[in-house]
Amino acid sequence: MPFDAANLLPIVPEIVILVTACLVLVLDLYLSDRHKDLNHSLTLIGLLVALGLTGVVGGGEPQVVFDGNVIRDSITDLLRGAILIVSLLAFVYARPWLKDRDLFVGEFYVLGLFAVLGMLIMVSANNFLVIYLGLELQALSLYALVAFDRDSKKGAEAAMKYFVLGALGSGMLLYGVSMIYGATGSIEFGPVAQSVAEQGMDNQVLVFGVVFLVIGVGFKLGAVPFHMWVPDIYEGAPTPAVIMLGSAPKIAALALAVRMLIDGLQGIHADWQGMLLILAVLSMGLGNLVAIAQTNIKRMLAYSTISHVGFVLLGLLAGSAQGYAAATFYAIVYAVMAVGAFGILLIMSRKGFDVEHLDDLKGLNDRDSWYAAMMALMMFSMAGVPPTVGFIAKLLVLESVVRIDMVWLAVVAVIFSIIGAFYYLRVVKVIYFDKPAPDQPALVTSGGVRFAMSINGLSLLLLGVFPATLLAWCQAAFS
Amino acid sequence: MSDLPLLTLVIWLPIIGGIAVLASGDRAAEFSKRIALGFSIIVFVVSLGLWAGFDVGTAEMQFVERAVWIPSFDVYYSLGVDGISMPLIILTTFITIFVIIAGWDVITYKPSHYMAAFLIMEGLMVGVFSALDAILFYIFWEAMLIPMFIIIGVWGGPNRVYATIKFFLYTFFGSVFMLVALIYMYFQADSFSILDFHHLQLGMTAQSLIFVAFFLAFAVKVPMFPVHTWLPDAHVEAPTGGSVILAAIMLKIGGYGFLRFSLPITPDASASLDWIIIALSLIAVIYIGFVALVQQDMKKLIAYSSIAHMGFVTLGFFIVFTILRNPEVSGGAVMGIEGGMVQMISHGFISGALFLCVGVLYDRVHSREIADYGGVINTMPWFGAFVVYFAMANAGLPGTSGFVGEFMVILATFRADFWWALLAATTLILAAAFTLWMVKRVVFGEVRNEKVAALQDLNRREAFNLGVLAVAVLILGIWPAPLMEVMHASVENLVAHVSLCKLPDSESANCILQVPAVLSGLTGQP
Amino acid sequence: MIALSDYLILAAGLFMLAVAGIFLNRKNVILLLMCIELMLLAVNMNFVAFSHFMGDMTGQVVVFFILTVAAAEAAIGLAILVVLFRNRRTINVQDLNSLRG
Amino acid sequence: MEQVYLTIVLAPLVGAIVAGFFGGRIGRRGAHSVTIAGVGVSTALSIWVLARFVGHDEPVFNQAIYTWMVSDGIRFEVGFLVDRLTALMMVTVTFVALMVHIYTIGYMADDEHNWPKGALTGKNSYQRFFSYISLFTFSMLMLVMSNNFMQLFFGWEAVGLVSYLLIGFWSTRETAIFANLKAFLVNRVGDFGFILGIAAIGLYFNTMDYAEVFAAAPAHADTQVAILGGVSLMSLICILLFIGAMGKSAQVPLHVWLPDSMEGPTPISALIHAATMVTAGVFMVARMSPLFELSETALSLILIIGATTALFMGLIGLVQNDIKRVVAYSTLSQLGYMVTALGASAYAAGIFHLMTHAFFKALLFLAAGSVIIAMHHRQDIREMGGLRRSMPITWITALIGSLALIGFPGFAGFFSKDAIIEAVGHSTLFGSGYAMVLLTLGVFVTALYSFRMYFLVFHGKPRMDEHTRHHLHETPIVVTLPLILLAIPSVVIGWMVVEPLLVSNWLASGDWNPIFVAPEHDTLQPLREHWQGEWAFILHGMTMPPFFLAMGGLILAAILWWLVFARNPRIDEQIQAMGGPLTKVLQAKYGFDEFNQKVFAGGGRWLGTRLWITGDRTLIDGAIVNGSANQVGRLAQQVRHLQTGYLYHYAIAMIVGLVVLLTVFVVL
Amino acid sequence: MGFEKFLFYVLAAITLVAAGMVITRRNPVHAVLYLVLAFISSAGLWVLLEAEFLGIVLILVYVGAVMVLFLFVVMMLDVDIATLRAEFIRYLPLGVLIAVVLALEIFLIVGPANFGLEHFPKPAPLAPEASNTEALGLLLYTLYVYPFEIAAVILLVAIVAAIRLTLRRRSDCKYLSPEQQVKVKKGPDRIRLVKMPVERAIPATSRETSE
Repeated sequence: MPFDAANLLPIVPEIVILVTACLVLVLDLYLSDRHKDLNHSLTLIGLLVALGLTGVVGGGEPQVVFDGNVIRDSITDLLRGAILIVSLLAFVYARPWLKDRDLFVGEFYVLGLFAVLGMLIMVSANNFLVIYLGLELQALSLYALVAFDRDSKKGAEAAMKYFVLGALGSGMLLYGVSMIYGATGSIEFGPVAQSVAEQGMDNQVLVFGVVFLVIGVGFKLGAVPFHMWVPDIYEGAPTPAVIMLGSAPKIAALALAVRMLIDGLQGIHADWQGMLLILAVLSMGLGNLVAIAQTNIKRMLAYSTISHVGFVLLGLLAGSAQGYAAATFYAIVYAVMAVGAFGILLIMSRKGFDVEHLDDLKGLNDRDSWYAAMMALMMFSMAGVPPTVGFIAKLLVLESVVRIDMVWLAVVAVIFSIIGAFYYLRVVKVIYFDKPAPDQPALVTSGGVRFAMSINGLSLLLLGVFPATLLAWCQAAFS
Repeated sequence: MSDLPLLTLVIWLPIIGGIAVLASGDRAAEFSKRIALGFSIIVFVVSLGLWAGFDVGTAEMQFVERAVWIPSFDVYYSLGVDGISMPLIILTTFITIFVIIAGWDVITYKPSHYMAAFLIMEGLMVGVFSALDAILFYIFWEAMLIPMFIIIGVWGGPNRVYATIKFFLYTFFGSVFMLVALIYMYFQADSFSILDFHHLQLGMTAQSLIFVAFFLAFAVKVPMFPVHTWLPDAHVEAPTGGSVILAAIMLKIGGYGFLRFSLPITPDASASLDWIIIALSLIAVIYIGFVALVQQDMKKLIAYSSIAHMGFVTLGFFIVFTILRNPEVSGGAVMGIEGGMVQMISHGFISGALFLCVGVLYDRVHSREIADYGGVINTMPWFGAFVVYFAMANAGLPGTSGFVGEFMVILATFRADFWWALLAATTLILAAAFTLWMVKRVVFGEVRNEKVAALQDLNRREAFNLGVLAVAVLILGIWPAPLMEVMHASVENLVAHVSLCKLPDSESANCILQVPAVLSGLTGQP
Repeated sequence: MIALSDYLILAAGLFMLAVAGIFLNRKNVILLLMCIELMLLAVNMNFVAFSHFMGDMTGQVVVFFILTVAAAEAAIGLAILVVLFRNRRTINVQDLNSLRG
Repeated sequence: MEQVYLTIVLAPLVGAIVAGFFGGRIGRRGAHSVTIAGVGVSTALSIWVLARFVGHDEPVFNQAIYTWMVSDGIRFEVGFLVDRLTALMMVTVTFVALMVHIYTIGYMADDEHNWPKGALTGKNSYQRFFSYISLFTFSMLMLVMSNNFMQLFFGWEAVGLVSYLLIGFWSTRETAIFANLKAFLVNRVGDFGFILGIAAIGLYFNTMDYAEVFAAAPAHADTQVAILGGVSLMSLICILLFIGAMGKSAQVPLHVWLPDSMEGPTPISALIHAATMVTAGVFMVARMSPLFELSETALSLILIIGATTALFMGLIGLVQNDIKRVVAYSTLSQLGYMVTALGASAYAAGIFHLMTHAFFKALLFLAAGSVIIAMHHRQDIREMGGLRRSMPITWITALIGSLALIGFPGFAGFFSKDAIIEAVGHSTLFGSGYAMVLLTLGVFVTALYSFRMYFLVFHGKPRMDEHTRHHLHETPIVVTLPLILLAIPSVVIGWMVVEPLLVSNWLASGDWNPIFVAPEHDTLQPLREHWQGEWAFILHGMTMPPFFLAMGGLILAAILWWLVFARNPRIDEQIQAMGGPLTKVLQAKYGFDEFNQKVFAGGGRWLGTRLWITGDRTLIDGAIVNGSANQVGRLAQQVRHLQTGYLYHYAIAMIVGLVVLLTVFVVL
Repeated sequence: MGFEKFLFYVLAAITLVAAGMVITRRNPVHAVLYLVLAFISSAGLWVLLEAEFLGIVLILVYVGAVMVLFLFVVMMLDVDIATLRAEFIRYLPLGVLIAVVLALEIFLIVGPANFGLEHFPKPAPLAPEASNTEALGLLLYTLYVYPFEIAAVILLVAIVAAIRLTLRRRSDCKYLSPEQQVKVKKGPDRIRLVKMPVERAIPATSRETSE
């Protein structure tokens, strides 16, 4: 089979990231400590170029290349863009933290870029194999990132847990894939979908496989009861690792669900809808509930993640194009909010001091009212208060649920979001109403970080007021 | 009518002003205060354009603006006012000026943020009153909570955290169910336009559920018994300006919601469940009246009095059905609703003024306890005069605006039921009792302590604030006709709307109001 | 005749033993890693069996990749294990509970 | 004429505004000049108007000035109805008000002594006082000239407000501000009924206008309302309205505010609590006669309440020692007479008594005030005595007033009171017998307490301290002039108006009847039939029991004084002690105050506290709001322990999830 | 065919027993060795399934490399031999219950009802000259070249990660630096004169009070 170079075009962004990663890997060997900034710059440039190229190669009809291994369609474009932007922000926020702690080494960027690469592969995967490989690439990089601070006891414990549970999760996913393979005779989404359509809905083996797939998806998203890793890893991992694994990977996990469940198994939607329903309700309930009891802000954000995942699942389970668009919208918005929130934690940390406890945020408004405003925006957005985009996201999801006549589910969702509002408000309260501890030094940040955070925070407001474009993209992806 | 997008201006000017004030920062505090005041005055002047250009003869929405906003979701940036919302908008822009002035010298911690918060809130509140798209409405409605949350929390009293979180969660709790209801109706009407909702035919079950959802949202905001307990806390802890806005305008949003949503969209459910609201309103009048009597904290007392007065508003709104149902009674429905409306406007002036009065004392003595005062009039005669005046207005003395609404509502309630009117009329005694008793203990008597002896009378700014409000109260009290004219067409149309059975044909047997559709000349707006 | 189901049942047995190992083992993290290997073996068994009975090489290709990934996974897992041991001087699963709640 | 009426109403308002807002600038002289000018103009014009009604048969004026608002087809307007009744009231009101204004110049001259040092309220109190009384005059005129119920209520409440301000005028005195709050609240209880009455009218007549309501009233005579198992509509309306009148005109049991209101400066006691405001209820009922005539139930109620007030309040006057309180209880009692007259449908007699009473009671109050000035604001009659020597004008005028009050033949009170008693005697309504007995006894009591006070104050040896006695002298001309000017009508007004008012039925003739009396209720008819002129009336009166009772009371008072008291000043207390429990009851004022204080004030506070603590704090906030929050928090604390930190538990969770999903979706 | 059946059952039994041993052995070294056994017998099974290449890879790569790595680590970390504790017993019932339910459910699906011979008949044996390796290779380098590249990246990540996590200078070892030794100068580097302030005797009384 002759190889066609045109095959490479749709995966140009992946190639750029890979090249950047390799460049950093090699370059890092020759850089003295003073010039490590080059790694950072290179990474950012790579991400920007990839982002630009995503735009260049994106758009138009879906393309399937590499003999059906890769697909580039509007979902790919959208999610790629989102992943790249969110990762870009994450790298920007992480730098001062790393610099303060002698962790400012090339490996962080290499591993981070490989994780991004894994996510990109996932969003453009067209069969179970590639999506699994992308998943593993991302997961392995993240395992390493969690353990990145070699002297951290918590980090090591977190990494171990993450690894074992992650391996268990992907083991189950694989088991499910094998069943799907057995039931349909293919691992490519198109033929699988075709086969599912022919066999109808009552194929027990398919459902059996889907259960395992849903567990895999649930695990990656962090849905209850496959969420147990989330709080521990968020708390234990160094914050730069958390920002890497708490933001963009949610988009990737959504891609996982979209590709497998929608592209491949839309035919038995009725079955996985029920499964997702259980996961969604449990996630919203448990996430919001337990977050109240947290005093560690990273842990609190972890539970908040779980609850948001519940909302994403609501959109997915609706099973309509509208619902998928809502879920995608939600996931992207959530990633932006999460990267901002963790970004603030990174900004507020300094050498020898990590923002861990809720009280560490005390009086942020007095120390730097701009960052305080941004953090408040993130929190209000997470709580779903208009005019932030968090509200629009919730609105869309609720709409898709009501559309399938599950008003009760919408009511359940809003009740949990009331409970959830409490702990977000508590953060705002700490930031605005409490006085800072007396010995707090002034916040020192670079202009770049401030710029990035401003973009990050204001985008929530801007998207909240003008959600039409992003929404249109999300809808176009599923029309 | 001018071609200027007046409503857009009135919504966004203050928000832009707020951003400008924020940008000017605290280093030039005096300057930023001036910007804030300037913007609030400009906005007020612009909003007067609404009054000037208003056509009292029609119930149609006026000053309508409509632009595509989220096309794939049928959400429009759609604005417009009728006789019900327009006075409330003017009230909002009017009161904001005083709030800005009241905070002038008193707020020393980040004054520019304080002013900006109020300006932004002004814009959002106007947005609530003028939004014709449900999602737009909801966004304004919820977004309002953020600045208020910050205002109470940052500039509030010692127990502010509890109060502000309680305030936020309470209102949030109420409104999320409304959101679900709105989305549900979106699928029924295939549009988010509030006016389209008015033409929906909904079954009784759906109507009842929607009614309950709306009820939760608006009852919390009004606030009605038993979801009122956030208000005293919020008031006590809020800075003066916050209390004023809260009492003068935010509570009205609940009442407005009942008129704009509950009554016209779910008339049949409202008709069958009106007894709940009437009962709760009467409880608010009596129960809260007694509770207000024993308050030791001036702000709490006024807060409770607000609840009692808002009970009159909801009472006025919901006796409509009893009146319509009774074939022997001709008219009265319009009067009830108009009375409720007037009561809202008037309460805006009076409670705002009373909170300003408490603020005047608090700024000097830093106490809101009634027991810490006594004989204030000896050292502050002008202030004392204002307090007595506003207290009388609060007690519904004729000649003040407080009387008009009360009178109309009692008159209308009598048409519905004698006993309700009897219970409602107890406010004559109760309101006078708790207000004047407080006045007696605070204002009259001998100078109780040295702090009171050292009090200085009103300064120019305070005197201006109270003076203008006093004039407003008086004018509305002795000549309410212009206000009535403005809302008349809209209220009549609303009543006509409410009289229609909105159940689908299959359930038409359950129509409580067997009003034939002779009222086909409806314009769609209440 | 050996049916496909026989292989699948065998694989399922392996899978369950692996799962059971993960939650019954309270002591040694290394055992967890081994259980994961067992689990992947079970999955591989499935793929190979399907591949054989359906006459489709795809399954074997998948197994090939899974083996690769498993090797990488084992490497990283063991590396984390080493880090953990260095930090805490223990790899006892029951001691891994400083993060909770 | 509209301009004239407007001027009458607005002139005092202008005076009030000028004196109130610019009092500091125009000074005392300016303030009293402008207010007196205002009221003077009103008085002059009122007299002119009355003259026109008497002489020229002036047409009735019934017109709206402006539309307050229109709602639901009901026009709420501000307008005037000026007929004979109104004209009469206007003259009474403005004349007494003018007198009081003049009097005040003297009474309040040294008002700064009544204020604690440094109180800024004392600074322009003189001007403020004038402003208030002018404002009151305005309000009262609005009330009497109203042509609709809403404006009536307006004036009704406005006089209440001014009364509140004036009772509490000396706002540093705890008793004063207690009294004014009490007065306002008790009045509010009345208003509570009143506004419901208005609402009832609004419901059944769909208008606020008197004329329209009166015209439509007969049609509703038999309408029944389904309240409390069915009540006649007219009874309902009239009783509700009368509750308002009870508050304003201080009828039992809503009388409790009036004695306490004596805490205000004396001029307002004369103006408000004797001559004008308290008679608003009487006026209102007379004005509503077309309605009240349709409900015998209401009339009976009025009869009983009025008579009860007349006697029992008079009895309390016997044991009072405060000069103003004695007059106050006498006022209560006289108000009872007026109300009883209304109950007997003798509206004209009621109005007649209202008018005569306005003059002589204002006179008595002002005389008392004059005494108080002389006594340096001491009010206890036990500390007075022998004032006739140093205060001749006050003495004479007070004597005239007292004679008028007890109904000494020929004096103003005689005609009106006799007419009332006679009318009640002819009434056939339920309760008229009871009323008759009480009224007749009341005459005796009136004479007794009036002259007890008169003798104690003006005769005998001075009992005041040396310093006061030394400075005793007649009050200045601004004080005595009003006394004289009021003494004249107190003597002659009865002569002058008895014939037209009662006999030729001036109020109820012509094409517009301000007062409507149903033929079967016309209790004044016998009087008319037997009318043979004033002299004959006097002579006839002197043969009737009331006369003997009055004389008896007078003589008893004189005897007690001459024979006993002049020799033993403490005898009064001993006599009272002889009364035993009866005196105690009287001194406790039948326990109304204590009851109200305990049950209503105390009970209200208790209820409020209970509702607040138990309802709001414990139940709603504690159990539901914070309670649910705490429950959620507690649940959260428990659920968080699911996250044990152990890997195998996490694995188990996943497996359990797997099993559940498999069970639900594959097996089931 | 009898022999194949026999082989299958023997190998399957060995695999299962070995797997069972893996999870129950207290000594990790034993566990690793049992795991090796399980792998080897599985490799046999795969050969039975005509996946010769994968079978060999399993033994070469897994047994030869990965398992040796495991052994290394086990030995290197010198972990104590675990004692079976009461907790194992305590949780056993729950574990067994879950396992049984899960087993029932899985067997229900993968049993003969769905995958019996009637659904999936035994395929005809491949021609003797057919090369499993070649077929696999052909696929790998054509159809699956993209995953193949990704696999390469994954291995690279594994290398980078493993090095990053484990390679470090041990803080408890002391190294000599000849470079610096040579550079030592006579004066300041060899002797350092330290000036210390004279310590004053603390009076006994104040000591008592201070304590």
